Formats: sequence, C-alpha cells, structure tokens
Amino acid sequence: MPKKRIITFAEAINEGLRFSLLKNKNLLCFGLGVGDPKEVFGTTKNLQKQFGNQRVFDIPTSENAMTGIAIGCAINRCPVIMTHQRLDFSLLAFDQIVNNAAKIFYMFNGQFTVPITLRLIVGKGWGQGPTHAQSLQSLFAHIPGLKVVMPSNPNDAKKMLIQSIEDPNPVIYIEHRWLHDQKGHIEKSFNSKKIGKANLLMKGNDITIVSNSFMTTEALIAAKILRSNGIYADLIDLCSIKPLDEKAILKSVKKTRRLIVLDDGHDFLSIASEIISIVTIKQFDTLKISPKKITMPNFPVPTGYSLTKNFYPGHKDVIKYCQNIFDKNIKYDNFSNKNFHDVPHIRFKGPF
Amino acid sequence: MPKKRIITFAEAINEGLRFSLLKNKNLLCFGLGVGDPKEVFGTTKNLQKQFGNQRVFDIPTSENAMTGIAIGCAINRCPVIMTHQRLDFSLLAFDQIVNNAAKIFYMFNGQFTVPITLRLIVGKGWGQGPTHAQSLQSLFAHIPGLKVVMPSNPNDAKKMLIQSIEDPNPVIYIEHRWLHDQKGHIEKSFNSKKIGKANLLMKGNDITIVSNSFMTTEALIAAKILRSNGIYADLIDLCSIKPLDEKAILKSVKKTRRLIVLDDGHDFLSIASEIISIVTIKQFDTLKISPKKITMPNFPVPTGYSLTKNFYPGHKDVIKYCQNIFDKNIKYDNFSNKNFHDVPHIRFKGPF
Amino acid sequence: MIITGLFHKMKKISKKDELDLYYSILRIRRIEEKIAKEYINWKIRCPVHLSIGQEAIGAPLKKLFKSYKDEVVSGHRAHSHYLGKGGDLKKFVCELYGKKNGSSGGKAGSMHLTDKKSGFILSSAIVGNSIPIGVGLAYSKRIKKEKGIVLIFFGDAAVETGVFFESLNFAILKKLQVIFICENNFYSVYSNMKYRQPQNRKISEMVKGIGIKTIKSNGNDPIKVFETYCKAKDYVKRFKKPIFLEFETFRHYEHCGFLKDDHLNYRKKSEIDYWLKNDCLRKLHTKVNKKKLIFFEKKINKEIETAFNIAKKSNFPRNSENKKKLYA
Amino acid sequence: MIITGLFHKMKKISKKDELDLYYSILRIRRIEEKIAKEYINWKIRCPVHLSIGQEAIGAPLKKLFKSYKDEVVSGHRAHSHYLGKGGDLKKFVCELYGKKNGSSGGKAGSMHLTDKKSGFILSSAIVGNSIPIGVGLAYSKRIKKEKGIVLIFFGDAAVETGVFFESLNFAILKKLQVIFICENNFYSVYSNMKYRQPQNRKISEMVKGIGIKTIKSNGNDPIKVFETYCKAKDYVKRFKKPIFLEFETFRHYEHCGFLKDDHLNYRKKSEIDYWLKNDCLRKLHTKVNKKKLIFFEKKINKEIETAFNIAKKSNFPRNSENKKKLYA
Ligand SMILES: Cc1ncc(C[n+]2csc(CCOP(=O)(O)OP(=O)(O)O)c2C)c(N)n1
Ligand SMILES: Cc1ncc(C[n+]2csc(CCOP(=O)(O)OP(=O)(O)O)c2C)c(N)n1
Ligand SMILES: [Mg+2]
Ligand SMILES: [Mg+2]
Repeated sequence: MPKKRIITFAEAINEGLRFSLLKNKNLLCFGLGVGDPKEVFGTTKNLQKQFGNQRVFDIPTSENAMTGIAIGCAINRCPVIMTHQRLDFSLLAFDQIVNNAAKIFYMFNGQFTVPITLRLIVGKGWGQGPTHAQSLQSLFAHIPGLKVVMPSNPNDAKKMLIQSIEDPNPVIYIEHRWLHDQKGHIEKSFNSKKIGKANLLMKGNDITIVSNSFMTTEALIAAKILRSNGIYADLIDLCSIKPLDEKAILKSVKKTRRLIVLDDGHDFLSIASEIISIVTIKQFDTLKISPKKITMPNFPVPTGYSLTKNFYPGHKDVIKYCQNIFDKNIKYDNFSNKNFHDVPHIRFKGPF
Repeated sequence: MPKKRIITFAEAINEGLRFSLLKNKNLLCFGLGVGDPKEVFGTTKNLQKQFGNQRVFDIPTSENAMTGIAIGCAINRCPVIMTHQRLDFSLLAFDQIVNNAAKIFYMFNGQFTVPITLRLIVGKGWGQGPTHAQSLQSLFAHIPGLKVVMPSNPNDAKKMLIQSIEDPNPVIYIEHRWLHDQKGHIEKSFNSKKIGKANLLMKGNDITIVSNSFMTTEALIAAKILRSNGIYADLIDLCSIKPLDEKAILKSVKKTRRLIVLDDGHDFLSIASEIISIVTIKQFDTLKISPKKITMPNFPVPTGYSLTKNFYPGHKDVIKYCQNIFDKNIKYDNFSNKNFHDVPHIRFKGPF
Repeated sequence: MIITGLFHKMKKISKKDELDLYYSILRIRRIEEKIAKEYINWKIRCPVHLSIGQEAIGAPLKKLFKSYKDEVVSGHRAHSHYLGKGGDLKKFVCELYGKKNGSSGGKAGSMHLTDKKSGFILSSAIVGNSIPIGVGLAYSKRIKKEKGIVLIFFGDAAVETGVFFESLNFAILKKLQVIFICENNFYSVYSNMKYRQPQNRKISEMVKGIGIKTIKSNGNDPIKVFETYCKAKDYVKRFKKPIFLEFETFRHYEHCGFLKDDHLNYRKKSEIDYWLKNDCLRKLHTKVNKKKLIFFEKKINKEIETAFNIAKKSNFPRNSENKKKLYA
Repeated sequence: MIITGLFHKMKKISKKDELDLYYSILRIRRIEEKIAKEYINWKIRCPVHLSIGQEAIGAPLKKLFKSYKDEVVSGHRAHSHYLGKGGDLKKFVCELYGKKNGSSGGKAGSMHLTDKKSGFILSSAIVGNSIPIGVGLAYSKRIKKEKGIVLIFFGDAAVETGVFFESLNFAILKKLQVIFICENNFYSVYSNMKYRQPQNRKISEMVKGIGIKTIKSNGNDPIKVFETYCKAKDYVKRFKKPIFLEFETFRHYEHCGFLKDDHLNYRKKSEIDYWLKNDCLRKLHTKVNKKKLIFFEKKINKEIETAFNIAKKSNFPRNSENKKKLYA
C-alpha cells in the first residue's frame, strides 16, 4: 500500500476535477482561463487536453450568461463546474445565481435539479485591491437554495470538490488563493459524504475556535500557540458554511463555554455574526463570557502595501483575545510572519 | 398654521421626490415605469410632466448599465434616484452596485462622491412568488460603502428619501409594497438629519422590540397587544439598517434586559442575527434571557395562496414568544387578520 | 422576409395543418379569455400576462416541434408557448389557482411554468433570464448527443438586456441548434420601443449584424408564422446553426392582468385599430367553415370547463409544503 | 475605414503635431518599460497591465481632447490613456508604489487610476464596468450643459459583456456625445478572439448594426489613429451622436505583469512578427531626426527618473488610512 500522498491544494483541486470528469461523461468544466497556459493557477492542468474542448473550455467574458448556460446544462443532467478567477467577477451573475440556480428546484417543486458548482477564488495581497480581493461568502450563504463550502486544506479541497460536483444542488465552492500552494496529506479514497459536516481539527476544553478556509490556517497557528501556553482549544473547521454544522459548534461550546469565530468576510453580517447569534439564541446559558468575532473590517480591501498591513485579521487577534480572557501572558513571537505581509510565502510573486 | 397633514406612504415618496427635484436642478430620476401611466404605484406621479423627460424618464430593461450610468452621472454631481419596481431586478446590477457604487469614494480616496439612491420595492402576496418578493436587505447591508434605509411610515418615507438623496453616498432605499397605501401624519418641514438614527416608537421597561419597514407594522400591533396585557415594550424602529443605531438598541436592552428582533429577510445572516450578535458581544451581561429572532424562513417565497399562509412572520410570533417568557396568557384575537392573508388590506387587488 | 433561397422548397401548408393551426390558436384564445373572465372572482391570485393577440406564435409549436426533445423556454408572457407546445391544460389552470395538482404544486404560478413531458421546459419572470438557460439546454444536447432543437421565446424588451447579447454570442460561437424568437409587440409594459431602443431600430437587422441568420415576419399571420418556423427548423437542422426570428405582433389586454387598458392612451388609436384588424383570428371564418367552427368551440369549451372545474375543486397544497423541496 | 465623405475635409497633420505625437508615444513606451524594469525589485506590488505596443491609441489624447471637460474612462489596461490624456506622471508612479502621494493615496493601484484635473476620470479592473460610467458622464454633461466629449476605452473582451451592449443602446438612444474606443489586440489574457466570438467577427461591423457610426482603423499607425480621432470628434460634435472606433493593435508583453510570454506559444510566431514589424514606433527614426530623438529621449528619461525617484522616496500612507474615507 502506498503511503498517504502529500500534494498542494491546487493539485488536489486538479485531482478532484479529473476524478469527476472521468466519472461523469456529461460533466462540463468551463470558465475564463480554464484552458489557457496558466490553467487557473494550475488547478485545471491538462484537463482540456485529456477531456477535449467540448467539455473543458475557456469562455467569453460573459459571466451572467455563462452562469445561465451552466444552469441550462445542469437541468438537462450535464452538471457544470464553472470557475471565476476572482470571486468579485461572480457579482455579474447574481441574477442567474439567486433568481435561477438557487430557486429552480424549489420553485418547480423538485422537477429539476441544478447540479452546478461555482468555484470562486478569493484574492489577497499583492495589490489585489478593492475589486479583486473580496470574500463575500455571506452574500451567497444568505440565499436559500445555495450551498456554500470553504475548504481549508488539500484533502478537504479534493473531497469537498467531488462532493460539490456530485451534489444535485448549486454549490458555491470558495477557494482562497493563499491556500493554493499549501501542501497536505491526501486520503486515498473518499467516502463521499454529504456536504455539511465540520472537522474538529484540535481538541481542548478551554475555548472553542470556529473558522473556515484560509482563516483556519490562522486559527491553527493560534491554537498551537495557545496549547504551548497551556490553553487548550477545540478548533472547528467549518468546511461548509451552508449548511452549517450547528451541532458541532453547540456541542463544543457546551463544553468550553467560550467562543471565538474567525471569518474573512466583512464583519457586519459575517458568518461569525450568524454563528454567535445562533449560539446565543440556542444555548445562551452555556456561554460563560461574551463571544468574540475575528473578521474583516467593514472596509473594502485597499491596494497599497502599507495599507494592507494589519488590515487582515489573523492569529494575533485570537491570541490577544485569549491573553485577555485568560489573563495570561502568551508568547508567540516565533510564529509571527517575518516576510512580507502581502504574500502567502516567500516564493509567491505578483502580479496575480 | 395648517394642521399636520395625513397622506399615504406612496404620496409621501412622491412629495419627497418632488421636493428634491425642485431643490436640485441636476437631480435625475429614472427607472422602469417612472414615466408610465401607473407611475410606479403613484410614487412618481406627475414628476415627468413637471420636470421633463430629460430628468425623469423610463429606461430600457438594462438594469446593470443603467446603474452604471447613474453612477457616472453622480460622480459628475448629477445625483440620481433610480427605481426598481421589484428589489429582485436589482440583482442584475450587483456588479455596478458592489464593485463601483460602494467603492468609488473609498478607492479613489475621497475624490468622487456617488450620490445615488436606489429605490427597491419589496413585493409581497398576490402570488408574487420566488422572484418578485425577495427582501434582500442583508445582501446590501453587508457591503461596506453602501447605506441601507427601510422606512416604516409616510413621515419617515419622505424624510428619509430626502436624506438619502442628499446623502453623498450610495443609499439603498428599501420600500415595502404593503406600506404604499398606509396613511400617516406628516411633518411640515424636516431638519434633514443624517441617516442613521432609530426611532423609539413606544416606551416600556419589559422588553426591547427592534424592527424595520413593514415589520414595524407588525411590531406595533404586537406591542399594543402586549401593552393591553400589561407588558410594556420599547419599540425601536431602525429606519436605517446601515449605519445601524447600535446605541439605541444597546441602551434599551440595558434597561429591559430582553430582546426581540423582527426582520423580513431570510433568517440565516439576517439583520436580526447581526443585531443579536452585536448585543451579545457588546453587553452580554445585560441580557437576562436568550434573545429572539423573528425572520423570514430560509426558503424562497412560494407563489400559491395557501402556501404563503403562515409563511411570513408577524405580530403573532412576537406574542407567542412573550406569552412564553412572561408566562402569561395573552389575548389578541381582535387584532388578527380577518381578511385574505395575501393582501395588505381589503381594497388591494392583484395582479401586481 | 430577409432570407430567401437558403431554404429547401417548402410544401404549401396542408388543409389539415391549417385547420389544426386555427384550432390551436382558437384554443389558446379561449383559454386566455377564460382566465380573464375568471380573474374577477379573485381566486387566481397571481400576476398573469395574457397572450391574447399573440397566439399565432405559440400555436404551431406542437405540430412543428412535436417531440419533447424539442425544448421550449420562455419569459413572463408564456401561456401561448406553454399551451401551443402541448403543455397540460389542467396542470396549468391548477397552477394559476395555486392548487396542489398544478404544474409546480402551486409554488410557481403563471410566471414560472413547466411541463417537461411536452418539452416546455420552463419560463421565468425576470426579463431575459431564461435566454441563457435555453442556450445551455442546447449545449447539453450536443454533449449528450440528444436530438432536438431549443426554442427560446422573449419579448422586445429582452433585446435590451445584456444577457441576451451574451447568450446570442455563445450560441453563435458554438453553432448551437437554437431558434431565438422575439415576439415584438412594440411595448414593454406601457413603454413604446422608441423610448428604449434607438430610432428606427429593426431588431432582426440589428441581430443579424451579430452574426446569425434572421427572419422577420408578421406574427399575426398564422400561415406566415407557420412557414417561418418551417424554414427556421430546416435551417437549423441543415446548417447546424442557430437562427433568430422576429415576429411583429400586438397584445390586446393590459400588460399584466385581465383587463384592457386602452383608456390609458399609451398606444395610438390608429395603432390599436390596425392590429385588431390584423388579429391572428381574423381569417378564422374564411378558413374554417361554420360547422367546423361550432365543433371547435364546443370541444374547446368543454376542455376548458373541465380544466377550470378541476382547478376550482382541487385542494390547495398544505401550507407546510412551503418548507419542502428546497434542496434535492 | 468604413465611413468616408461624412466628415469635413481634414487638414493633413502638421509637422509639429506629428512630432508631438511621436514624443507622446515614445514617452509612454519609456514609462512602461521603466515599470517593467523596476517591477523585478518587487516594490511595485500590484498587478500591472502594460500598454506597450498599444501606445499610439492613448498618445494623441491630450493634443486632441485638451480640455479637462473632455473626459476619459478606461479599463484595466489604462496606462496609455492616463498618460496620453495628461494624467500626472508622479502621482501615477507613486500610486503604483502604493505611496501616500499616489493619485489615490495608494488605495487604488494600477487598475483604478484617476486624474480629474487632466480629464482622466477613472479606470476599472472589472472588464466592461466603466463603460456605463462613461455613458453616465456624457448624460450628466447634457443635464448640466457642460462642454466636452466622453471617451470610453475598452478591449476586445469587453465586447462580450452584456453591459457593453446595454450602455451602447442607451448612448445611441439618447444621442450622447461619446466616443467608444475598442482596442482590439485580439486577445483576452491568453484567449484568442476565435474562442470567444463568432468566426469572422468584425467588431466594428457588428457594432454598426446596433445603430452607431463606426470607424475601424490601424491602431499601430500613429497618423491614422490621429486622423481617426479627428474625424470622430468632428462627427460627434457635428451630428451630436456617439461614434464607435475600433483600433487593431497588439500587446508586446504578457497580459498582466512585466515579462514577455511568447514562449507560451498562445500567439503564432508569424502573428507576433507581423505586429512587431508594424509597431507604432517603427517609423520613429524616419519621422524624428536623430538630434531631436536624442533630445526626446533625454527629456523623457529625466522626467521618468524624477518621477520614480520621488515615488521610491515617498512615504507610504499610514496604515490607519485604510479605515478612512469609506463614506463621504
Ligand atoms: C429584469 C427585469 N426588469 C424588469 C422587469 C419588469 N417587467 C416585467 S415584464 C416587463 C416588460 C417586458 O416587455 P417585453 O419583453 O417586450 O414583453 P411583453 O410584456 O411585451 O410580452 C418588465 C419590464 C422584470 N420582470 N425583469
Ligand atoms: C468581469 C471580469 N471578468 C474577468 C476578468 C479577468 N480579466 C482581466 S483582464 C481580462 C482580459 C480582457 O481582455 P480585453 O478586454 O481584450 O483587454 P486586453 O487585456 O486585451 O487589453 C480578463 C478576462 C475581469 N477583470 N472582469
Ligand atoms: Mg413587448
Ligand atoms: Mg484584448
């Protein structure tokens, strides 16, 4: 038996796509850049070559119509996986996403399913700026009929991509650009469970930390620092934000009685707000102290190098809060980022 | 001195528009139906006649471009008030609203202002169904750079419309179709305060009820029933949901230590969730019991008559909750709706 | 007509087909009139956009695009396309009444029709937004090697939507077997084309410039409409390319609702008179003899009465259904 | 050129204007090359879409549309329009470096430029989405009875966006004084037009069908570009209508970034060779004598060095600025 393999998040997506395209001959994969030399940061590598340009193809800059076209294919049982190199571009397709994709199954009383997966890539850093770095999961998650997933590691990226594609409902698959190069173990095979279960990444009795996508990288750093300082956290990686694994969160908070939620959406109406309101409403009594949100400020993301410094929330904010509530001096110097703050790692270069 | 006048909500909007068009010769007013014989449910009555078809006009069915055109006019100091007869149609313009209108002032560091007001009319009842009855204030309120107001009565409708138009920022003005025929007193003149202050409509020490737009009609009914049963509520009508008058809410909850929030957006990521999370985070200790949300279900609005019955939340839900927490039998028969549940009043007829 | 010579010689329409065509038009007309008549009882509680005046365009669908593999999508004014394609009448009427046995169990109403069995896939209440869905259906047919053509119906206002152009571009680019059909009744609600599109706009000519064959025809002349569809079908199958049809026509009733609204004077009297004189049913009496006509009317009437009676008597769905079938 | 005869007799371009034109092109070229050269130091930390190869289209703007009342909007590849219109060089370079004295204090970067004083209103990173803004500017000018024309720049991919058609429709309908300028470099990122638009698409002809005058011209021939603008300006002012220009051209560098990417083979060698041979600067030596050219280069070099030195030395905005100026 081969050992567990280690691959990057981008490679995991590529594997998930290839697996799905092989499995379902009617599955289509399109989007700007899907068939070009850079192949969407390597995620669609060699797919057009292998599956031909009828199933895997580049599209005109027509985000709205192409989403409707995806829906048309999907209701005739050609599932579609469509890619946006930046989440921001999907705003052009909001009519199709909200008025059609999300509603067709319900509205026609179950007579059509809409198996589309929209891959939305969230930009960050290197001057992506106000219109190329939005993390708008809240907009999608508010809409009944959509599912929204946000994987945080290669294994989940592959597993959840396959789940999303096989799910008969429209799924918004949000992938953070800064995860693409992260490496991780990958399971040999997946029992393709349904979307909606969170992962408990670390266990502890002192505090519950909930996060998703790239914020889980930050949460993991924080949780490890805390552990080395004698504070033990339950770290829940949501995986799916809609449906939300309320049970996992409620159960953990019942135990820890403290809650921090990380989300890189704008603070007002963030997933973090929603989770805090759920916990408050459903089990008010389990909370010992007021819960904490760690979210993006209610500002667009600026472009300039200095301006993005300290703009994004991260592990430091978790530590600071814990320092406070546990009244403890926590050392974490060795974990802080010594490189440029606007790239995920030193090899990462702009411009995109 | 003439007495306070009583006019309808639709008339109040009409007055607000006329006032603003008179005041600023560069103000434009456009949208589908603005100049047609029905004049957007009477709200744009006679405006085209009075101000000409260069300033007040019907448009092509091009929601996205027309929003961009409004922005172009606005940055050159021609403010625009644009109307959508259903909020649902504005989804076509999400790119312009989110990527341009909301960001231009920030992105260009204050060099342009974007004084546009988007009037979004929320449909309800008479089979408006999944794509003509959405109340998506959460989508707009999540976006930094937008303001979102939701008046609940004629006086506020006029006052806040004028404020919105005079505000140098993009304002989403959400108006509920069922309010159009409601009558109310109207002040003689307005000191045009800034957007963002809530109204305390009723005063009480027992519970804080927060609501907006048409839900305030329901909240008022509930609060009156409660009062006649010896339960006294602070009733806060938000007026603006972004910016949100946190102070007013926090102050009231400090006093009543109980909180209900009504909102007709879908429950998940509703304004109600946000308010509850704010109160929980900022003054956890002031809450005596877990707060309550009264919101739209996480489902599209169905079309059929029977299906919309008991679909919308309302005053009964407030009563039920209070019955429970105050452990009291509350009589409210005389307030319940004896007519068809899918029209605001007996004179209201379909189809639109 | 803009194109000639491109098509196979067409046979003249047979007498039988002509009778069937008039039957189909008359049937749609009577159903729509019945809706208008019943509406005043306030039991049909959803917006309706009647097709009265425009029936000739929907009427031939079943005859010419018989297979359920020939698929139709449409917009808010879809009754005639639904009925013309052979959509189930009872389910349709029940849907208007919001009943359990409606085509979508009452969840969708007049603006969102469907009857897959007949090949009427769906209609949508948002102007323009079913156009790409039709194009997607056509693309999926290629992938699955399915037979059939997709027909996409929309009004003159849809030509102002960006999604129309985006969809057209893709259909042409990929040479999809789609017939785009614009029912140009010159109005969007109360707004004449001149307020919305450039002066002297000829929709079919404009669209031709985008790179697609177009035919413009009189949408009120049943025979011309029929022949135009024949040509279009032939073209699409032979050249494996999409085609665009513009049918000029006229709506008799108000935009949305069950009344006439000519007292509002948004359309000129001469215009109204012209079109009424050219109603698609004007030649009914010369084309269908009296006996046959009486037979037609009776048959149609019976079908309608049955359908409406069923609809009225049918049960509403339980209101708990409103929280079902959100996710598959 | 598609249209002739419609325009006043044009004077031949004067020698002085021709020199100025070459100066402007050369200046933009050198600035872009400097950005490319400096980029490797990783101090310009934002995406850049260089205009190298396409400068002839931006270069004449200041001369022909001198007033700040003649307004320009553009897209992601806006450097040449910004510089050509007379946008401040120092503010531009500072903006690229994310510095406090950049045109938007570092908040916007290369993809969102502005310099109101010069009439360069704004550019946007979302394909197509500044087009309606330009149309809106033109509409507001009518309302305010302001002078000036609006020029809207975009690439060949923007022609695939719905908002382009919607905007065009409105501009034609309202007879707005707009010059639409499509810089057709045949590629959207790595994707040739043939993957995105119908076979044999002629953009200007397609657009003409929508109801607007169009001129297609060689975007790499400085004199032709100059003359085309003259005609367009004359047309817009005389007929009080919009016009559409298509300039065929070619980008030398990668879509986004500071390198060449011809090793990726997405463009044919013959194609590249053809266009390089027809670079807008190829006649520089025959048009500008050696002495003058040396003078040009020196002057430009000095201006550039100054600007970059200032940019490098300038302060970053405090990072607390990132939470300022959200609302006016
Ligand atoms: C995107 C959008 N904008 C506006 C509306 C409101 N609306 C409903 S029908 C209609 C007119 C459509 O006119 P046309 O396409 O010519 O069809 P007709 O009603 O004439 O058959 C409008 C504007 C809508 N449904 N969707
Ligand atoms: C709506 C949208 N979709 C996709 C992108 C990504 N994108 C940036 S530039 C570009 C290519 C544009 O090509 P073209 O308009 O021909 O301009 P060129 O780069 O050739 O100058 C694309 C697809 C975007 N910025 N906006
Ligand atoms: Mg019409
Ligand atoms: Mg290009």
